[in-house]
Amino acid sequence: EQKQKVTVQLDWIPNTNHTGLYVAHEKGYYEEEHLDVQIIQPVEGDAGQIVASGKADFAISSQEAVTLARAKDIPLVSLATILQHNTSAFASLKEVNIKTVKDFEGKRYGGWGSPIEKAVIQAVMDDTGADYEKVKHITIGSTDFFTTIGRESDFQWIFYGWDGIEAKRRGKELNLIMLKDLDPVLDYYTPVIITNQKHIESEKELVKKFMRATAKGYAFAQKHPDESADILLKNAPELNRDLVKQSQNWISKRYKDDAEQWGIQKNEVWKRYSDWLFEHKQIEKNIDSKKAFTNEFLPTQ
Amino acid sequence: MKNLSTYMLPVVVLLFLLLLWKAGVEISGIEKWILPAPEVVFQTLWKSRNLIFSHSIQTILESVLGLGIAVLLGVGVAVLMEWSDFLRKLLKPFLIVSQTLPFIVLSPLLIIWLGYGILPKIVIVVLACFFPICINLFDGFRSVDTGMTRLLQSMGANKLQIFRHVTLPSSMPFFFSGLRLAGTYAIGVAVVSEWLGAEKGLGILLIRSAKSYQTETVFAAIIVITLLSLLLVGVIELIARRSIPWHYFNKGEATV
Amino acid sequence: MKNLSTYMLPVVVLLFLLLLWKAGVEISGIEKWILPAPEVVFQTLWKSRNLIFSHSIQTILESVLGLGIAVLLGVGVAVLMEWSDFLRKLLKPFLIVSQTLPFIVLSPLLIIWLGYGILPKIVIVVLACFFPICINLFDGFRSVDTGMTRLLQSMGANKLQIFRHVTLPSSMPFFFSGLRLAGTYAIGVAVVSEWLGAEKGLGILLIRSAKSYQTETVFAAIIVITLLSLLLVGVIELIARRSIPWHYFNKGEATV
Amino acid sequence: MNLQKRLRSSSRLIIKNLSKSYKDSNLKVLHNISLTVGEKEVVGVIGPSGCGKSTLLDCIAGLTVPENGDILIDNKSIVKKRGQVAYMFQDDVMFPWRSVLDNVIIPLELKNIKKDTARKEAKTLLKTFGLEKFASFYPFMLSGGMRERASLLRTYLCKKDVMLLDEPFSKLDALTRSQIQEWFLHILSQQQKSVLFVTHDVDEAIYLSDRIYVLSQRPSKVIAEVPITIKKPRSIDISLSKEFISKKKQILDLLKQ
Amino acid sequence: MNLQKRLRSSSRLIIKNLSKSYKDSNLKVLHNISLTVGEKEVVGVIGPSGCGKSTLLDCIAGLTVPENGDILIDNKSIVKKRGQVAYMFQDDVMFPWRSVLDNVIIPLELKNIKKDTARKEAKTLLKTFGLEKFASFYPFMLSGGMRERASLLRTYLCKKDVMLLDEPFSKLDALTRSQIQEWFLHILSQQQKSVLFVTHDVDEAIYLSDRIYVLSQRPSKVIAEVPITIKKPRSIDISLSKEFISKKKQILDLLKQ
Ligand SMILES: Nc1ncnc2c1ncn2[C@@H]1O[C@H](COP(=O)(O)OP(=O)(O)OP(=O)(O)O)[C@@H](O)[C@H]1O
Ligand SMILES: Nc1ncnc2c1ncn2[C@@H]1O[C@H](COP(=O)(O)OP(=O)(O)OP(=O)(O)O)[C@@H](O)[C@H]1O
Ligand SMILES: [Mg+2]
Ligand SMILES: [Mg+2]
Repeated sequence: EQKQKVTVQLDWIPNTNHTGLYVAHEKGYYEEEHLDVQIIQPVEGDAGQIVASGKADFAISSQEAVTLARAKDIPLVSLATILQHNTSAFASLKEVNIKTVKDFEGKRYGGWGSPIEKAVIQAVMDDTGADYEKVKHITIGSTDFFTTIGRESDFQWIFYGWDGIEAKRRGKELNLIMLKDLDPVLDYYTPVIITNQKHIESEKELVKKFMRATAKGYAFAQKHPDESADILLKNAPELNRDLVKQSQNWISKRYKDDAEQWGIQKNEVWKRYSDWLFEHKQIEKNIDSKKAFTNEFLPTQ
Repeated sequence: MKNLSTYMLPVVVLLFLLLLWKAGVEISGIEKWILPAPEVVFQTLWKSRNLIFSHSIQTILESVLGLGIAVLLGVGVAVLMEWSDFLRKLLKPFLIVSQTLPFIVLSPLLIIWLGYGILPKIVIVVLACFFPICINLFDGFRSVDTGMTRLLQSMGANKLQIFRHVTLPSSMPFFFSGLRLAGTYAIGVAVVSEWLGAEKGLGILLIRSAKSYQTETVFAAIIVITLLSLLLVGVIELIARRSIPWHYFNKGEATV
Repeated sequence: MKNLSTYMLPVVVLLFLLLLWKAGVEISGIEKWILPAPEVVFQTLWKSRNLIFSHSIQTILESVLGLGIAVLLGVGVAVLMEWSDFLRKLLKPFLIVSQTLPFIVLSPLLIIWLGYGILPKIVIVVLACFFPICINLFDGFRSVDTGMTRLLQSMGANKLQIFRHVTLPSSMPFFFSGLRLAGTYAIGVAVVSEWLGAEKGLGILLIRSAKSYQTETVFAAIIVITLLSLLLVGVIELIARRSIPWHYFNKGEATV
Repeated sequence: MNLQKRLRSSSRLIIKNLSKSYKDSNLKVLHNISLTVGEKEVVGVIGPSGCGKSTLLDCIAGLTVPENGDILIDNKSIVKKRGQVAYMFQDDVMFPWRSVLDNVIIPLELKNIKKDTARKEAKTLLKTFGLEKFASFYPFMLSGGMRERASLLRTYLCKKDVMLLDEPFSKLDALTRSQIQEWFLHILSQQQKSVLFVTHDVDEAIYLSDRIYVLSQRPSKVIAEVPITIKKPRSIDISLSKEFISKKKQILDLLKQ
Repeated sequence: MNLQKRLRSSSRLIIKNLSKSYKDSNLKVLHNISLTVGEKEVVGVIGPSGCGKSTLLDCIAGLTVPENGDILIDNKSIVKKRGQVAYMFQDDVMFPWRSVLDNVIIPLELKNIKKDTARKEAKTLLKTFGLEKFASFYPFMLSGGMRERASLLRTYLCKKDVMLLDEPFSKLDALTRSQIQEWFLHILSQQQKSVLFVTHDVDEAIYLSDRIYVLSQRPSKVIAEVPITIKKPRSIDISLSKEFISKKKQILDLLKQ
């Protein structure tokens, strides 16, 4: 039988979060499932509408995005979390010595200016009785971490797996406060693989095949960081080889991490976060967390 | 009468546009989170008018300031290029380079040099707007009727006088078509420039609502952007007609 | 001779630019991942020439195709607007709207309608490039010398003949200044348009190297973009001089 | 009188109580102008500067619209109709992007005649007009008189039975002028043309015309219609003849009114 | 002869073996032209169309550069120097964005005279030129003759001792023309002006000039210098006088060569 065309839209430039996809592509796992997968890179964020509308079959997104989308009745469903735990962190240069959330006071925070990020910082500071009002917000938009850290801003919210590693590479010493350690609610899933409601209802076979191959890809990436890094680089030769290699080494361990299976998602995580967003007025109506994700399509081993 | 229709019709057209939009939404049955119906958008527009207004102020400020400076810069550069052939050859490549630099990618540099304030936005607006003005005006200088020039030369007028009395006035039509272009771009560019990093502005509103899937707000913002641009261009049109009436004469009754 | 210098000097200028850049880097001691030294950039340019080349092809394709269509569309619309006053008033707002829509935010719509292929990129290039051509050409139509029109009218020429023999040729200078603008934008716009979602193209190269902190590649790409744009504009310049020599006459020796 | 009757009967161009005023300068220019031009007839128009001669020709050529009055060619009204007559403007219009030759052949091109054929035809005439050396020149390289000759030639190439000429020889020296005029009269003797021409040179008017209309100051009326009965062909020396001098005096006096 | 000597000695404008050819049409136009204009002298230039009269004036006005030869005013060379003379072009140049009045006062503005003062001065002259009604008109609303008068007036307002006029009266009817010429001669009788003017109207040349230079075909040389000794002021009727007619005949014959 002839192969089925499938498009996957990334959430950013190709990076080590996506390695599994490229491995599955390169190693022919998709082929085995008779899938002809095309991986697309946008720049301006993940446009969930494109997946929801079915123009793209799958996409890389985040629990945050899916929750916001569903709150707006956009039928997105998360099929798997690529990383078990939130690898993002508040990072600052060592010399500024921000060790705890309390130290945020009187410092400048450089963010991308989304309301949620403010809510999060406020929340974590309130928890520790710190005064959020003492933090100065700066929106750094599309500019990157290193341009601004220590210049216009003292601490920023980064993905350790990329920016953190780059800092290491440059021998910049960072203080890191991992979000997952601050509050269980902040240990949400990011990034996740999503599709739209219709697919999981009417295209079960396709989704199953795709996830089977993808899971295989991530399994491989988990075992062979170096080789899979090469595969990623082969598909995105523009990337910084050194950075990718190191990033992959760090991240491979974290795909599955402490879970019994890669990609598996817990309802509590989804519920906790959406409730939190609702309480903090980040979404107008709360969502039914059970509908927002499914483990149904993860391969049964 | 003529003027009335001239300034009314666009409105009619816009209404027609909305109808088209509404029809499109109804017929295609497209999901509201991709293309919301106009009435929804206008409700949003009304509901969040204060929010949108406060953002608009910022963007308007950026674009108007930028456009103002762009006019000065554009005219200035054009004059320099007209003044000396050497300067012309020297500047031309710079001009083109200035238009081809993808500033979003260069944001780090811009930020480091200009910080996060309104400055980098204005710089970007200026960069985008001065170019059409400059190029058009310069081409205007180049197509001046030699008769008038020779006349003033025969009277022993100096370069400056010739420029003031012949070159400048006769290239005004070119200048204004450049300005019209610039005016059309100003707002849009200001919006994009805010993506470099800002707290206020329609660009921020756009991105934020897009990211949180508030499509109706996105479209509300776009409508505002469009209206502002139309307004700006309208004003420029008026200025043009005031400042070079002779260009709009129906010469003789040739075209009867 | 004159021509030689005309086409040599830009090169000289660019070299001078590079020197400036080098000096800047040396003096300011700016970090290399913000502004790398030129030689580093050129090494990268050479090292990854194949990669850059393959990306360039895509972008060139997009921009040249886009520009081509833009010319047709621009001229077409301008002619329509000249043809009937009603159409003019009808179309003008559309034109301006077309320029103010921030397509990056509308990417979902564009992609849903036009897919991920080359199509949406070309559409964006066309949108950006047809406008200056159209506006300038139209303004050109408006500044036609009435003498020639009256002459042909007196000979009983029909609208089409007058258009062909008077309006069109005498508005060529306007057309070419519009085309020059469009040519300057084409490449840059194509680059940005690729950010909507693509696999190939200088835009992709730019963003990937930027986000993975390979500033030297970023600048290598920018240099390529700039050179391509300069090339494109140069070609347009040549075409202009070929097609309207009379516009470049030094009329009489007036300007001696 | 009976002469005029005869002319009237066979008139090709008839203008009846033509009136015209310009809106944007609210200026009454023409007031009840009536005149006729017969077949094979050359009619001169003389009048003070700014009285409305060019306006009159514009009306006939359909370039501006008279308030009232009628214009007939072969008894068909041609008000607002264009392309019925060949019209040489007062200030010659040249296409800067066309060589002299290509400027001259415009009327032929408009008739969709092939460029080469048109060029061939025009070339021979350029010689008569002393422009053959300048065929490939661009207009800005021409002298005033050359441009004038070129546009006269162009007007001739419109090949219309009715020709309107606005000061067609004003920039030509005596010699060139008489050469062109000779050619012109030769043409007229061969072809069924009717010519209405404006001039300020009374001698010229008398020398060329069968009749001369003298117009008054603005708003201009026809103050006199002067038939010139000197038999043709006329030599240039007639300017010393009794009849000539008397006519000249008559016209000059009319102008002085 | 001694008359000419007298003039030479007090010559204000002297042109010595002037030669000129245009590159882009590689055309030799002027060949060793030498002529002089004395103080309070009016000198006419007559020559076949296209021989180089306008070019000659362009050279004097510094608008084009002669290959060789020299141009002196009060014995100072003015080659390439501009603004030494008042120059009225053959085809009148008008600024479309200026009213007639403002077109006329350009030379005054260039002298940084206040607009109002300039306007006041010009207004009175507009009357003499029959343009007062049209002061506020834009050029495209003017008739050919009106434009010509306007540019003559503008040239006068340059207030230079040396005036170059290229067919200054060609578009004027006999009456208007004689009015303007009267004013012109009046001016000359009062002011120390030297005038070099081009015309194709031999009568006019004889009527106005103290001397007339006749130029040959291109490349043009001076083929004759004809002194007009008819005493001034001259009435228009002199055109019937013996001397006038003989001079006219002489010049026409010269042109025929
Ligand atoms: N700018 C120019 N470039 C090339 N050739 C020119 C230019 N101007 C004039 N000529 C040529 O020089 C010759 C003289 O031109 P000019 O205008 O001086 O003649 P003229 O004596 O004024 O004739 P007319 O009495 O018809 O005005 C003409 O043959 C013309 O073709
Ligand atoms: N387009 C116009 N708009 C307004 N007024 C005009 C226009 N054209 C001509 N006029 C006026 O109409 C009158 C007649 O102009 P016209 O050109 O017919 O005169 P004319 O008889 O040709 O004079 P001349 O012999 O000087 O050419 C003039 O007073 C002029 O001011
Ligand atoms: Mg006239
Ligand atoms: Mg001349």
